[in-house]
Amino acid sequence: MEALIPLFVAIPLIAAFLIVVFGKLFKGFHRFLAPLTLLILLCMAVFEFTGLGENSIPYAMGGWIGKEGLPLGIYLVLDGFSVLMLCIINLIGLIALFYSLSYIAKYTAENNYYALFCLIIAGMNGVVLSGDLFNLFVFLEVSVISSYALVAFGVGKTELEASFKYQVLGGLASMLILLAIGLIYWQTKTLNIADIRKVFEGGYSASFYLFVQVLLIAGFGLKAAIIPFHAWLPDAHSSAPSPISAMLSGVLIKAVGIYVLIRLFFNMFVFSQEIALVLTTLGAISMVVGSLLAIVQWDLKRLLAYSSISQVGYVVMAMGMGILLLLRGNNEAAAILAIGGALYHMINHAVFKGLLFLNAGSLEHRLDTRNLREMGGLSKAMPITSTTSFMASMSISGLPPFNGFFSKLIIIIAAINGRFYLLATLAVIVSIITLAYFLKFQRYAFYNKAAETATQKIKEVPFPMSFSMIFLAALCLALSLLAIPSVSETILSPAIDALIQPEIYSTTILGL
Amino acid sequence: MIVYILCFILFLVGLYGVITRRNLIKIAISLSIMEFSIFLILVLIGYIENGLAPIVDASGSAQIYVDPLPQAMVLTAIVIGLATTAMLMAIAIRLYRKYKTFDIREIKNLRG
Amino acid sequence: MSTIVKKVSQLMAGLIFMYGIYIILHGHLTPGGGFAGGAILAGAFILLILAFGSSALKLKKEVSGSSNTESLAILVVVVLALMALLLGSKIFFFNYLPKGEAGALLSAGVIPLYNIFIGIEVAGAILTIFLALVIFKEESSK
Amino acid sequence: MELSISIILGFMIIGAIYALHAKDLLSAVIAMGIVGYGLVICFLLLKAPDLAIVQIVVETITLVIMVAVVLDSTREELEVPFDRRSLLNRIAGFIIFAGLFYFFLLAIQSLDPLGMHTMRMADPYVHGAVEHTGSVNLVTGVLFDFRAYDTLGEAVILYTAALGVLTLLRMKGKK
Repeated sequence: MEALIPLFVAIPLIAAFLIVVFGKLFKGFHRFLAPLTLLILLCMAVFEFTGLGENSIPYAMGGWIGKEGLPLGIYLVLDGFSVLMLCIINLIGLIALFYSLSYIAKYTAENNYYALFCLIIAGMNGVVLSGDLFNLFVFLEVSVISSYALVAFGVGKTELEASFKYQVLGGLASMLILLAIGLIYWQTKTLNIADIRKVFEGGYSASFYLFVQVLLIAGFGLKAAIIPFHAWLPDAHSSAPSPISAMLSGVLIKAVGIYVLIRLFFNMFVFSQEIALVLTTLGAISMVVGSLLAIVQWDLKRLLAYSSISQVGYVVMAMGMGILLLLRGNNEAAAILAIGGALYHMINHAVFKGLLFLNAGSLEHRLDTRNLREMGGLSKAMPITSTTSFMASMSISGLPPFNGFFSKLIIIIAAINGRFYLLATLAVIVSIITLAYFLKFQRYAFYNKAAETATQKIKEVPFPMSFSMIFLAALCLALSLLAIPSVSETILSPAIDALIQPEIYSTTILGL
Repeated sequence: MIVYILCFILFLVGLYGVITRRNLIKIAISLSIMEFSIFLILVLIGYIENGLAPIVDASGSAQIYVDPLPQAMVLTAIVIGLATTAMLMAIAIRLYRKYKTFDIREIKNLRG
Repeated sequence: MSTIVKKVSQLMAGLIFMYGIYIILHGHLTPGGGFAGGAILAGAFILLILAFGSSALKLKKEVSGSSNTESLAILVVVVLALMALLLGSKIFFFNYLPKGEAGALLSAGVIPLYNIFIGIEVAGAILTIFLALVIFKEESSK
Repeated sequence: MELSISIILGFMIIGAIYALHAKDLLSAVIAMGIVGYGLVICFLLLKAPDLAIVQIVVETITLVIMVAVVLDSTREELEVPFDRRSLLNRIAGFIIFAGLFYFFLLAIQSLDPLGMHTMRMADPYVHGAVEHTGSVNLVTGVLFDFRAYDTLGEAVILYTAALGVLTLLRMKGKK
């Protein structure tokens, strides 16, 4: 059980190295090895998930077990929240990789693509598992540096420009994070997340605490593209190859941005009112502004990218609300509802945004354009793409019976229960705006009178691509089941418990 | 404390460069400068008055050594910095071949 | 470049190369280690390439060689780290070799092995980056 | 100690400002070298010889790469026009920087002054570390034994960068 934990990082690394060496010698080696790796990882993640339950398992790297409650080496921690993230990362990764099998065939240097894909997965798994602040930073860099290269994989003008912008802002974010880590080490003399919390519980100076938290919010906010730190996202996510867009929007901004923010603010810092307010406000602003910016886009993938900003805003806002409610102390049920809604929406967003980007990729694959004005009348020519994208659009705009409806509903109910009436109204309004711009996408791409393009010649995409889309669309329906209390009890509750009871997290590490 | 303040000034100089410069190479330089200032802050944190460099001498007598952990962190960060700079340079030279300039105002999507 | 430059850099590259190997092997005894030594090794190669120059075709062979070398070296590092996990101690990155006498060249368990392979990896990676830039410049200016 | 490092830092700041404002890109790159090599001297003064070696080598290689990129390009930088918008930007920037600086000052008030560092997590990395790891060089002991997992990540980052550069610099993107 715990011996599997380091393999989540080691296996994709080994696969990447093997692909670089042998990919040139044996044709088709990488097309076989990379999906196999992801499949193994997914099976391992599901196995860990079923066996874990409410526990949290620490793993001491190198066998360095601390003495007297002081950690010594690097700890990896597998708890309800991280195992949930592992499942999402490897699932979406597997689907995107399967989709790539035919999508990437038009590019050169395919084996580099698969190697970088394995590295990005290794980096994200490392981030999610890490229980050590600096180690988290190192693996974050692994995943973002490979994503810089993957964004510019097509080496055209727009890709290179987007990648440059992404690199500069990503580099800035890394510097802010590194500075914050340095300051935290200066104050607490330790890097272990649980141990840092122990030191902070013993007291801290308010100005230092606030400064570090602001640095971390700015740093990880840049990685997660919360407004006002979003400048790079529309470019990077729209110009990357579509499976990579699905990876970036679906899981990367969550694994290196939202996950880390949540982990640090719930399990490392002691809650503070100011920061919870800042998070809630930033989330609400991203939610509204992102959707308003999305509605005016004519480039399909830019529209999807802005909608990612908006949907991530929901998650951040619900998390901030959860902290505020926990601090208030008199309404824990609403707090649990808010946090659960945030996690649920995060999973849902990974699935339907991944699906939408894959749809956009199919359209681009057949039409060679991303401009909505140049599409039209494709519902007959590409039935699978059309149906799946309809399901994803309805899901993201929050129509029943799709999963997006339930997660948004939970967030709104939590807001009303917690007496955040303004936020609840905003969430409803943004949901309607979302519906508006996805109807625009549906109408212009599939149901409009055929534009200049001769639609007869356009065929449905090949099997790997259509299969991935169908799978994710089915998942969109299946995830609605999470709204049933007994199902969410087994799947979401361990993650929520891991967050709202930081003592569990601390004692399993420090009590060794 | 004065050294930490000077380090932070160096950090701000780098930040100023990233925000105001309009040249790909200069933006990369500014990022490197920010990195350098953080390296120095980290090593300063680990310094101990009258401490020795963290290499145990053969006699093995008990002595004060400076903190090796920030040094290990900085070593890691230096290599990360090299990786970032290399990637930035690769993109910069590629963009230069396309546009014959390093200036981001001449490059379509990078304005502002 | 002129003959003098070529001769001198040939001599210097040998010395730098020896120094890099020394730094790597003594990583656990003196300042330095895999990273510093590997970068020095790459420096020696870069000096030779700068002095002698080379055609893009020849450099392309070298770049695939250096890329393969670094992949294999880092693969060995991971395998060394996994060894303990597979051998039954269930610990990743366990220092399983005998520690020896502190201060001797052959001591500190697996640390010298890690140093050597990390050194090769770093040298290969830096050389790959440099060669890729040079090849790109030559090919795109045609 | 504090004084000598402050003086070197002063030179580094001047070098950095010059690097940002130099008209010629080559001199900007060289001025960045001043900052990097100044850092090497600081590392030596602060008893970090490992870092000094790595930094001097890495800085040299970075300079070689940067000079190689800059050499056969136009080195002139276009003038930044000065209008009302840029004036407003400057004022806003100045306020943000002053605020950041002020908060940094407030934040570090309560922290240990230079040289008064105590160890919590790092204590076992020094005391008794030689018996545990067998490495006389404590930094190597931390890098390759106590925190070897970090080092693996670091090597992977360099590997990723090399792979990324190879990917970015191929001549044709699509078949």
